[in-house]
Amino acid sequence: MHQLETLYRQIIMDHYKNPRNKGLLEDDSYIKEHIKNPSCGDDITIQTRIENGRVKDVRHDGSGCSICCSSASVLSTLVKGKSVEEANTYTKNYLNMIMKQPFDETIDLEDALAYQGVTKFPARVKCASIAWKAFEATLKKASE
Amino acid sequence: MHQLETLYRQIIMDHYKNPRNKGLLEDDSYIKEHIKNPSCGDDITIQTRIENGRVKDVRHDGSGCSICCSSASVLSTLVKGKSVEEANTYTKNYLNMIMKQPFDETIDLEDALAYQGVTKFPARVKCASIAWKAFEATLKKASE
Amino acid sequence: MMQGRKKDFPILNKQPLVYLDTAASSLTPNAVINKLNEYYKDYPVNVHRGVYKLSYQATEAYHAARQTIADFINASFDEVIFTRGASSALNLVALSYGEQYINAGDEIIVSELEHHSHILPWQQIAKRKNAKLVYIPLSKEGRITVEAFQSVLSNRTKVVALTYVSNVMGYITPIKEIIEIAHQKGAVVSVDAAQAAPHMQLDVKALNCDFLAFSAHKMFGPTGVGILYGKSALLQAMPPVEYGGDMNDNVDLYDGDWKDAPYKFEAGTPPIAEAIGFAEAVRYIQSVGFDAIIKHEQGLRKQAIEGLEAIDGITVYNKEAETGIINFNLDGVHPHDVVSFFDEDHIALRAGHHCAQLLIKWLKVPATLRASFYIYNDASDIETFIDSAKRARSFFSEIGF
Amino acid sequence: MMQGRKKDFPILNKQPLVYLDTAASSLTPNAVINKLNEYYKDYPVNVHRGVYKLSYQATEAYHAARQTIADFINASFDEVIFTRGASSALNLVALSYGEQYINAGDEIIVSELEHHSHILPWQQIAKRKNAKLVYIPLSKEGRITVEAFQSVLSNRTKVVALTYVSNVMGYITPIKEIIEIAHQKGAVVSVDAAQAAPHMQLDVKALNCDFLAFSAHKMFGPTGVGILYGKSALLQAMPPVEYGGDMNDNVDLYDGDWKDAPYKFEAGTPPIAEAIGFAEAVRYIQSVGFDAIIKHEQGLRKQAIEGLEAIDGITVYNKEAETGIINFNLDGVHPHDVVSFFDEDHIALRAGHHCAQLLIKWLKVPATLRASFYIYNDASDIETFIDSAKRARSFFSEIGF
Ligand SMILES: Cc1ncc(COP(=O)(O)O)c(C=O)c1O
Ligand SMILES: Cc1ncc(COP(=O)(O)O)c(C=O)c1O
Repeated sequence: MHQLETLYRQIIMDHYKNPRNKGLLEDDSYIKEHIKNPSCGDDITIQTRIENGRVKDVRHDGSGCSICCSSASVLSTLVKGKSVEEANTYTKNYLNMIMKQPFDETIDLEDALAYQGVTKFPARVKCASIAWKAFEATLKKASE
Repeated sequence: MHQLETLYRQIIMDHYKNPRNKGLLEDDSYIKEHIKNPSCGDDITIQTRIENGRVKDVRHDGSGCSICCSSASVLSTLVKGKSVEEANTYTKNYLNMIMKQPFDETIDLEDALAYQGVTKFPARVKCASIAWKAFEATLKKASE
Repeated sequence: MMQGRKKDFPILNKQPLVYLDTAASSLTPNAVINKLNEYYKDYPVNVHRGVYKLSYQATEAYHAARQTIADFINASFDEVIFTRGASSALNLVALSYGEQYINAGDEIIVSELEHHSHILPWQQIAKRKNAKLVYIPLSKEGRITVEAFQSVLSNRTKVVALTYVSNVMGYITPIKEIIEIAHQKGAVVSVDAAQAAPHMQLDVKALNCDFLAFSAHKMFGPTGVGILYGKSALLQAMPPVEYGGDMNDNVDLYDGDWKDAPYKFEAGTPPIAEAIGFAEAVRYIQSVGFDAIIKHEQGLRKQAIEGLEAIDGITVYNKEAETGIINFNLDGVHPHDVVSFFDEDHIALRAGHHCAQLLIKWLKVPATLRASFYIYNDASDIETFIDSAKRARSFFSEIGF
Repeated sequence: MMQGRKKDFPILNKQPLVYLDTAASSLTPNAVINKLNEYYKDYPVNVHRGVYKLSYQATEAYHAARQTIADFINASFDEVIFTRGASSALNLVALSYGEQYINAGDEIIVSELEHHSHILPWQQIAKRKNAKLVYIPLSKEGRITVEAFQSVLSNRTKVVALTYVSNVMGYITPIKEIIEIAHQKGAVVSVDAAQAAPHMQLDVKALNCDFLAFSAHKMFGPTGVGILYGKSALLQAMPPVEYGGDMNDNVDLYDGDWKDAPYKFEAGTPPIAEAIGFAEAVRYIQSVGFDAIIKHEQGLRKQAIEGLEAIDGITVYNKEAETGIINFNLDGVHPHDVVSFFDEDHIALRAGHHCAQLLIKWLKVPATLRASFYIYNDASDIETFIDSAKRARSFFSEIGF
């Protein structure tokens, strides 16, 4: 088995090939954040709509490798419907997980758990993180 | 005896303290060349007047260390009155001597011989050469 | 024949590594590392400014380095400016020559093969000066041809800024002919030789180029240094860009004057160790010889192209290139995904736009993979690479790409 | 106490050497040399652009270096730009900030204590923009005082460009007070810390300076690298100076856009080994500690001043300086003559104008001698120096100077 199989899990490939919530909307009620990865050219935009302290919708678009694009899709399915506070917690947990920092294992990251394999590929951690960082930034903007 | 005594010979000190042919003239019949030594700030201008293929006069001015200033004076006394061709030969010989290159020992460099000691102080070779290089440049300009 | 060279590179003796990213940076041989150590251990002092022996030694070594590099490209001592690297050198041409001589309505000829470091500085000058940036239409293969150049050359052309060897396609530009034609119109030509200098003999007199730039780190040398060659008369007539220590003559309260080139373009303490190490890298290249380098790289290239062509689902974009650069993709797989596969097989190659977005856009792909060769690569490296490419192709197909 | 440090510096274990030219360049310790070797032997590849492990390793090391240096001066990561050196960093402020924000009639305050690298760039901006260069009148001792600064500050002052420590006089400028007052008028302050960073703790937040620059080679680091600190908001609002690889985001045919600071100011392959070596130099300084450095240098300075004062026919121009720089002359002897005497005694010091001609003119001398100290010097070095100064004085008197 090639090392890389631990990274390219089925869940990831599924989100890559059938991305959920993809495509941006021309709608001012969404908060937008655009992040690029200078090391490899990945380029992701996240749109978040918050209503009454809840993440009502998350959209994404951009170009990049499968890890980057799929993680945007996974993110969108995980946080939609959660409260802003929960969404923040999930995001922090996810980022800590892929960066090999301590994280709360009792929180169910669902599909996003598949990205744990990325810890073995430090050069790809950024790919797996930029969509989430962009999402985090939209929450921050919303709270300002 | 300090090493430096081999450099600061009496002849050199004499030309340093009593420079011959010092001071520039406002006279267009002189060809002028100005050279600076970037490593230590020595700054010398040489003026040469050529008549009928002979070096009629050499003037110098500038500021710098004793080796630099004295060598301008020594130069002026040595080449004055010589034919341009001779002056060129003397200059080449002198420069070769201080740069430890082969040179014609049968040519009498007179006072300029005192600078042979500079070969032991490579960092000072430039000081001893810039007046001569400026002079050489005036001859070259004259022949153009 | 070149196999013996691997031993000169510490990293190749430390870990399994097939290094195919020379076009980004070459590996560093012991000779250069030792030379850097010599400076830092034996005469680690400043140049120009001291008149004591150690400083004299450092100054002489720094001077000798400039002479070595000048000789290497058949230039004079005064025509070689040490810079931070090729990017900085190419910017210097735009910031000094361009700033001084480009006027509204003038035309600057460039190409989509240019590295960002040779296109962006001229874009900016064109914008600031209301000059026109004119692109040479590339051939179907993606090449700069003399004919296409002639089709855009005009009486308004003031500067021609072209790469000698494309860092993505590996094509050699017919630069000598272009320079000759450009000069007939009175235009000056700036040559980006970052990918040429490591792999072929340069002769600035024979080329008759006006400016030429390259970096040490792509040719066995240290980081932090490169050179700009400029014709003496041009350099003398150009203003400095940076001002400061060591580049000036007299300084008064409200003005100063400058030394002659190259010094007027080297403000402050220069990259001393780096210049000395750069010269050692040049000697290392010379000890191998360009004939041997070219023959070796051609051989590796042929082997690699044949290997890749035998694999279904791989597209090579520059099959006919003359130099050791291969630009390719696994169809339908993003190159960043592929590169991790190679990485796990201890093969280092590059994925992305290679600082040449215009060409990537011209190719109409999001990004590409690039393998590039140098003398420390050998046939077995290429076998490893081809074998890995095969397995990568199967792997990505199987998981559904 | 510091004697033990000599063993860290290869050159001091190779030959008899009393090195008193640190203000030009410091010697390089083993730790830094080893760190450079580590890069060239273990991960000698380019940063940012590769996504394979080695390149990741180099990129992380390069990032960590920036963070180390940011922490060292209490800045954020984004506020530290790697440059070719202090000169290049100071020029960047003039070429970007100055070019963008200085207008006709504006005033730029400088001093005659400035190094050429901090005066010439602003002279040029002033000339190009029809702005006015305004000099702070120096005190009798040659110092910049707050009062004198206030006397020239006006509502038209846009930039204040001052050195923190004079490289000739060794005085410390009351820069914190000056910055506070300058800010009240809305002026930004550029601080040349080339002679400060090696010898005292810098805290850009506490100083509240807008820009600050220094070089690695004066503080145990390699040649070819320095940094510019700039306040984040200022850097974001400033245009790049050099354009090219790695500093851009999207590139189109006729325009491009740039990354955020610091990257937009770092076109092309950066000085990778140098930045990594620089961070190691910072760690070396931290392992000694500034308290110890200052105490040590003060001790040496006191010893040297007392020694020189006991010799007739020697003039010291900066008896009351706070840092380890002594500026002096043997009366009636050109410093270039004297320096050879010291050199024969294996003492390296500097003669000339120290790239500070304005101050040399202010002192009304043709040139001076400068001795400067660092932690590898010890009391016995100073004894050797004083003994040599005595004998030099007799020698030159005897031969008739
Ligand atoms: C063709 C070409 N030009 C210019 C450059 C810029 O060189 P550097 O990054 O060393 O400044 C490169 C390398 O990246 C290159 O390949
Ligand atoms: C006060 C001061 N500023 C600036 C510089 C310039 O530094 P560098 O030559 O490393 O660019 C120096 C050193 O020469 C200096 O002493």
